[in-house]
Amino acid sequence: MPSIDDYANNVEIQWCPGCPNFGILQAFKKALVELEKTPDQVCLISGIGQAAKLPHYLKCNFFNGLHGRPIPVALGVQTANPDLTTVVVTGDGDCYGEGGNHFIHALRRNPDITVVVHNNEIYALTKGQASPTTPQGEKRTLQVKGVDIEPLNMPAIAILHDCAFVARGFARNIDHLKGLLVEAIQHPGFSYVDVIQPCITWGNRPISWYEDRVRELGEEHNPKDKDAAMALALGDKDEFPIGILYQSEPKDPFGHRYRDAVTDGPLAQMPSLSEDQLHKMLSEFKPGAGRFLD
Amino acid sequence: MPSIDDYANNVEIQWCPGCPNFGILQAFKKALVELEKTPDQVCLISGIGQAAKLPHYLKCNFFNGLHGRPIPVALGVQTANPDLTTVVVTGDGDCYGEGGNHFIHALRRNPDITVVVHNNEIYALTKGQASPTTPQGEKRTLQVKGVDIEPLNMPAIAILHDCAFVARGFARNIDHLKGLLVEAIQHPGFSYVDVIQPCITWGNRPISWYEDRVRELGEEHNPKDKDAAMALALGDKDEFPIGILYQSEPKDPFGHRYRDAVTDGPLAQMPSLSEDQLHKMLSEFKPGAGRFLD
Amino acid sequence: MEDLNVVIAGAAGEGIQTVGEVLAKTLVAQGYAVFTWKEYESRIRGGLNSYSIRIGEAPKNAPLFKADVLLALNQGAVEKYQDLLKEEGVLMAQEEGKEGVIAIPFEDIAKKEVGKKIYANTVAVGALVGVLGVDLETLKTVLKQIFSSKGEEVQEANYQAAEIGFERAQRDCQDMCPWSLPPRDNTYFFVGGNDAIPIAAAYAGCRFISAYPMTPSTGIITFLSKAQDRLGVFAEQAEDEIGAINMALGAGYAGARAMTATSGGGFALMVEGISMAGMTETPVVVVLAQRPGPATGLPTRTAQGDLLFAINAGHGEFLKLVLAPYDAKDAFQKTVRAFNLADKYQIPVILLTDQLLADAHYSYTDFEPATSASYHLADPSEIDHYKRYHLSSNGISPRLYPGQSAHLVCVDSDEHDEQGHITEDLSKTVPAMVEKRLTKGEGLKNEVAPPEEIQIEDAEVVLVGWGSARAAILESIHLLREEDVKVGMIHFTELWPLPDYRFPENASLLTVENNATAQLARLLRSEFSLSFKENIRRYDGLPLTGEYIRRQFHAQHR
Amino acid sequence: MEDLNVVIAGAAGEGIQTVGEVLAKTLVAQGYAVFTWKEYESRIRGGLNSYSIRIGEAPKNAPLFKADVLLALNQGAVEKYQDLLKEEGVLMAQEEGKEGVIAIPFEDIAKKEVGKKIYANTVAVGALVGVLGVDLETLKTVLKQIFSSKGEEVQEANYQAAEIGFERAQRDCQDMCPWSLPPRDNTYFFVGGNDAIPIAAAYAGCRFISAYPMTPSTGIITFLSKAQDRLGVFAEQAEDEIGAINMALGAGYAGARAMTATSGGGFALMVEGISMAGMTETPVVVVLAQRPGPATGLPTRTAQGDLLFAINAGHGEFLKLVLAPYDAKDAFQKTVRAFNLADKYQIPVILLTDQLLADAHYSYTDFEPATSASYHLADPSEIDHYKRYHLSSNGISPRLYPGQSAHLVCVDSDEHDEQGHITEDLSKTVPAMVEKRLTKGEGLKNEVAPPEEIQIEDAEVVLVGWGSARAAILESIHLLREEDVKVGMIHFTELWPLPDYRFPENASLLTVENNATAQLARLLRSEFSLSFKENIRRYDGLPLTGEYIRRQFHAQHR
Ligand SMILES: Cc1ncc(C[n+]2csc(CCOP(=O)(O)OP(=O)(O)O)c2C)c(N)n1
Ligand SMILES: Cc1ncc(C[n+]2csc(CCOP(=O)(O)OP(=O)(O)O)c2C)c(N)n1
Ligand code: SF4
Ligand code: SF4
Ligand SMILES: [Mg+2]
Ligand SMILES: [Mg+2]
Repeated sequence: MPSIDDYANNVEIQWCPGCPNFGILQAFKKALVELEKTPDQVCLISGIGQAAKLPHYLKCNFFNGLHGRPIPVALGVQTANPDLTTVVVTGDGDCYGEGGNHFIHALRRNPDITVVVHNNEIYALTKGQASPTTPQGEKRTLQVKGVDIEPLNMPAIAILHDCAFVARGFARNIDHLKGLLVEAIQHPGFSYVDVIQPCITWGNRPISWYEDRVRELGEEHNPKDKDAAMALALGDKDEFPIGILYQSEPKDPFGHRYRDAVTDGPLAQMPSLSEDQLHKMLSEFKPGAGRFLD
Repeated sequence: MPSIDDYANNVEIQWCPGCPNFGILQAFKKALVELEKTPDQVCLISGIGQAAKLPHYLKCNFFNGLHGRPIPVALGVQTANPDLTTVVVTGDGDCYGEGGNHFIHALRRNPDITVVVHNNEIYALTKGQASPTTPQGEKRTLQVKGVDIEPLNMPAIAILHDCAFVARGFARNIDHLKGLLVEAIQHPGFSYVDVIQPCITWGNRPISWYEDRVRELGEEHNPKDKDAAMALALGDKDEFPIGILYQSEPKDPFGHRYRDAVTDGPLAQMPSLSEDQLHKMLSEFKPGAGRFLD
Repeated sequence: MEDLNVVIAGAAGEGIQTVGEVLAKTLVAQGYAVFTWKEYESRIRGGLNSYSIRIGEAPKNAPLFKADVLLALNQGAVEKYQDLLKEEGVLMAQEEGKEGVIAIPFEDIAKKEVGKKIYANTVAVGALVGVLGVDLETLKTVLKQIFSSKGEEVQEANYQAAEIGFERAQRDCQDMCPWSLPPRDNTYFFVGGNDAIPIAAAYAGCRFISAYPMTPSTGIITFLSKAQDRLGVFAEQAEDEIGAINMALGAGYAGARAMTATSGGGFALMVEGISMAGMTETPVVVVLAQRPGPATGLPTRTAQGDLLFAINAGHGEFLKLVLAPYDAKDAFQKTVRAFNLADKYQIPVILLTDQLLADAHYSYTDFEPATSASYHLADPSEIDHYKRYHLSSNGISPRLYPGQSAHLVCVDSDEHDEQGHITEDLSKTVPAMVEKRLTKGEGLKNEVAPPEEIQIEDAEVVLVGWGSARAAILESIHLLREEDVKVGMIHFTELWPLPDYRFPENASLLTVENNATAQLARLLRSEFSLSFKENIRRYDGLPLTGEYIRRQFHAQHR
Repeated sequence: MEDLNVVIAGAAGEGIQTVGEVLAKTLVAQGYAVFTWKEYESRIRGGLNSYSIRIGEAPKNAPLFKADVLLALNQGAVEKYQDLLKEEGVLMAQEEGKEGVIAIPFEDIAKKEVGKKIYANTVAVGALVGVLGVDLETLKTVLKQIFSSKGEEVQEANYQAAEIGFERAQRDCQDMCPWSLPPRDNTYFFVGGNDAIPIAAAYAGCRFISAYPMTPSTGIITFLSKAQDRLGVFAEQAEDEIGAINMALGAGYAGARAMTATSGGGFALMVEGISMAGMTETPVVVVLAQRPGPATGLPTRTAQGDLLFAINAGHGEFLKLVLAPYDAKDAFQKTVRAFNLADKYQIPVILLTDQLLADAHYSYTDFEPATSASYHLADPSEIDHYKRYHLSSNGISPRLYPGQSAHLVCVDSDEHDEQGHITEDLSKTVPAMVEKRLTKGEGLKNEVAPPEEIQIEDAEVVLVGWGSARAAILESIHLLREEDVKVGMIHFTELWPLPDYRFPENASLLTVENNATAQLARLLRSEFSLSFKENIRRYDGLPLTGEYIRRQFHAQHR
């Protein structure tokens, strides 16, 4: 049975002291312990940004890839080795800006992965530019008169497309967030957790401002109720209901046909085409046999 | 006063005979005539695909750019010359596949352009692969067992983000489509028209199948009613209500601050920085003067 | 016999492709070596396209332009292509035309005599078979294979259509058609470039392909997705090329041999991913099927215009391998080699093909793989403390995949330490990692094949080429030698890193390339101390041929 | 006087940057030529970074590592950086340390004696000014400029903090600090690389920038967006780099001079757009601020690793211009030149900078632009029948913008005819258009500046360099000449197309580059018949210095 310590590594954490990212890291560790996953069963995929550094601080397999591109990498990983618990750790810039196209198309595919977005409404690692979730009017280093365009509402887009699991967490409510991560990882298909993670260095508002506005969803909300979920996602921009917003009806995960027809194990373990198979196939490229595929 | 003939050029049209794209072309010409635009006032921007060839068949300014990238090009054009009527002509692959990220971020900016998507639910020019709007289960040249993932609902995403103008047309209802184009082009801010355009070469269904399912929206639908608009966008996949789905409350168009502060004409006509201005600025890089920007 | 060339021309959608394919298969079934290639416009219906079939006793596998027989499916095709006809060549058309035209109204015949317009194609093939003096029975065998699943009735109608076409042709041929192609005892393999690559990939153990459609590369993923259950390769159409390469890298990291395929513009979008493959040391095979650029260019035409772009693709400095196969069989071998070397050196491998190679079909006496898959994953049980980027002397670190064992596989696109963690240690780790990645190149350089040498011993001029141009250059050497011009050939199919090689010192050199700037010459100048005479280039979107090279050679080097 | 070098080191967020900037400005105000550069980790707080200030009577504008004074803001900084101290150098720290350390508890003093911790930085600058023997009054003038908008109280507190620091330093210095920097009568311009480029762009008539943040390029769009109303450049943060370049191309097509700026990975994403600029003949300026790759690499470090990638960027064959300025002033000139030549030849121009140049600040006696904007749009009234791609003899067609007149401007990323419509005419139009686009290169090649030659007359060895390495190479020549080694320099800042140029024949050549594979050497070998001795390379993420080159020279060439 793994313990929190099994997930510790002695890599120096490069986040600012006091950053809510620490809370997310902690929630991750707790969730993996609760799920009884060992580090080798877990694979974290990230892009580039402060958020995307998280995999370095938690002992497990990881692929820290390009800015904006963790989701397609995760799709490849999950397809190649479905036995892994594949989790994407990403930022609002990484996932909704540079990587926006991959996200909306991942929604269509319903791969069995979990995407956790550290949503700090800013590009933190590059020193404070606006991100796709920065509220209108807020000042950023490149938007000195305030952001003039509207934010993107990815949770609403996800609910609209019947994303298997949509939740919102708060980086400072560690146990609550841990609960969400446990459920998200357990949930089959595409699970998506947008985590409010104030940036205390570049952001304009103290953590307390967020704390005052965060509200845990209770029994009154039924995640199967799409309209209610959508209402929460579209609600007042200065209120942060946290919890599971939406859960779709069960649906086929990405690649299920291949899994049924070919293999449901790691692709690396499949035998390759035999000489026999090859020759049989090639002989069909001879007149008299007919093309094997037509 | 321009006439249809002013928009004719003698370029050979490369679409299949009978393709509904011809209807869209016709509707475009009629709309521009009705709007009393002369060819030099109009600039069409497209990507690559069958749809994206349209600008070649209509006498006007055009930029036929890269697959998936017409929207950012149009943003640049409209910013540099706000006097032009800038219209993007694109396909479902161009706009929702390769170019998906640009579309969702254009929604945030509300530029004063019109985007017309020839939605044939297929990649036609590359010979029949699935597009992001191909319904689940339909067979395509690369999806021989039927498309296994869910379509993207971009009109719903647009409504969700309070897109200024969202409409759906049908390529064979030319006059109705013309009306939509007229309204879309006149409407300030980001106007978006998704046009049902069956592909008679690669598609699986005859035009009549679509004709039977198209229904013109009447007075009963109020485009200011966001919920109703969303319901239409989310409605039965085999029904095609056409007309204006949604119109948002008026809002600031992209670049309005710059227009107010600097110029509202074509950027090419601005005088460049004088030697004087330059020297003044450079002198601020001398000690004793203080940096001019800090 | 001298090789014959049959050109079928017409609009897209008129059936050129079908007619051509059925005829080609019939000829192969008759025992001949057939090479087909096509040139077509970027549209779905209309325009003017052609499908050329070269017929010989032994495989030449090189395109010809001049036609012995031209079948023009419409009047526009007559006008555009009739200049291709040799003096003694035969024009076949639907409508009565000039003197010496064999006029067979395929559509009319199909409608009136067979019952449906769709049989017009078979009437046409029948007529071609008649004109060429091929056995009608052979055509019927091929038709049977193709239509057996469509039921008795369709099959019979096709037989009938073929017969009518055959007879009409024989009747009208009189003494215009001197050809006779009696059955021969050969059974050639008849394989397309875009068939060879996916089959080879599956044979090499490829388990994952993600790609975004782009001519002329689309055939590769199409083949694999149709054959998914049989070949077991997971095939996914990506939302864009960036997604495609990143999915492939994810799969590669997770232990599956993975690939993607694209053309110029799509490849351009992938170069950041290729750089990441270099940094993370993740194997991946990228097929770059070239077409003329820049930008969208000529989507359905051929070119060798991306050589230097491919070699220099990606920011930063890292090892990659660039292979440019010359035909379908070579593409098979190089594809297997690509996967093996990608795996061994943990690098991106670029397979440079082009529209010619992608769309052409080649004949071969045999089609034996020269190599099979060799795997280079490490054995986790032999490792105590696993470090993904262990600094070994040859630069290659043991590669495991996540979930393979209890060892954790940590991979980073930032500069990293041996464990795969971000490093800022500029004094030691950073230069060591840079050197590690480049050191692998020393091993790779020794594995790269030297160029092929043909008749260079006595050559006064050596034509230096690469990739798909080989057969045309070979043919030009044959033609020039017949004119007593002493030419030889040096041909590269492994282009980066370049092998150690000594060019002949007494011959003058020029490159022959399907591009405008003679990129191979530029490349070779940077690696060897060479100078080139005026190079032969072709940049109109059409493939090089022996005859084109011969003519250019004389025009430039008299 | 000999140049002095002051290094301020500590964690990100500790105020190194502020202390360094205030000190640098004070020194410039005092009349000295100052060069600053920084090296820092890719994180927002913590880690160990440094800011170096080179002080001299005349501008050298080259980085030094060895420090006369090291101000270490924490104990880690002492450990990491103390090796940089010269033997007679002075270490300043917060805590009492070893013998010979000037210990000034800045934070304590700020808190206790000034009232707030935030004044610690000013205490530190005061101390540095004291150690260096600079006038306290000069510092006060600078502080006044900086804090005048913050109100009397803050200003006074800063004066007080500066005084305390100054006095403490003077008291503790005793005879450890031999320096005295009395006021001089110079008023140098003090400009950063990432300041010069945006100002030059605005001066050159740039009206549009779209970019996606990426270190070390972000400063350019940040500058322009802050100065939007004053400089009138429309600045937009794009959703990604593909959007950025396509927006810029749209603006360029519509007549606005337009640019974008990025670094390696972002540039990789832009290469398809660069190819489109080539095909559509749309002018655009792309700043590629290099950092070490591949992939994410070392985001905040410096390198010259993308030269060949930049030159070969984009699929297909088309003309581009690659300029690599060597310092802020040269960046100013080259930026103006980039816009003018992009406009004249209707091509993409790549401005290759790097983190050193982007982040460094340089001193200049004068800062006069050598060129101003020259515009090349055609006059619509002089044209009857407008053809965007008119086939002219020099390859340049008249460029209008849409809406400028009744002439329609039709532009296509497919291969096109003179009107801008898609063409499939392979026999004439296609080769003519390919040639047209390449022909422009002949004119451009004649405009490209030859490399700069320094002391090559008697040189036995010539160091060949490019871009930002110039000052370091110059300094190394000085150092080597002092040792009687006869070295000279040939320096390229215009790298593609390469100008006609004759290298000296009797000297041996080697390149000096901030990369691992000596890319300039490879480039020059492909264009000139040259061979190189073992090149000097640096690839640890730090900039070249004169001393580094000198040492490497001796190690490699004894
Ligand atoms: C292709 C590319 N473009 C830009 C960058 C620079 N970059 C690094 S992190 C980042 C923004 C990160 O924002 P976000 O994902 O929100 O992460 P945060 O730092 O806020 O946690 C950017 C733009 C990059 N590394 N690669
Ligand atoms: C970067 C890039 N990738 C792929 C292509 C190939 N391509 C051309 S058109 C097209 C699909 C077009 O689909 P759509 O936009 O729906 O247009 P349609 O042909 O259906 O009208 C593709 C994938 C390309 N030209 N460029
Ligand atoms: S910059 Fe912001 S997001 Fe990044 S570590 Fe610091 S507080 Fe956290
Ligand atoms: S392929 Fe389809 S979309 Fe394209 S022109 Fe033909 S019918 Fe129209
Ligand atoms: Mg963020
Ligand atoms: Mg389509």
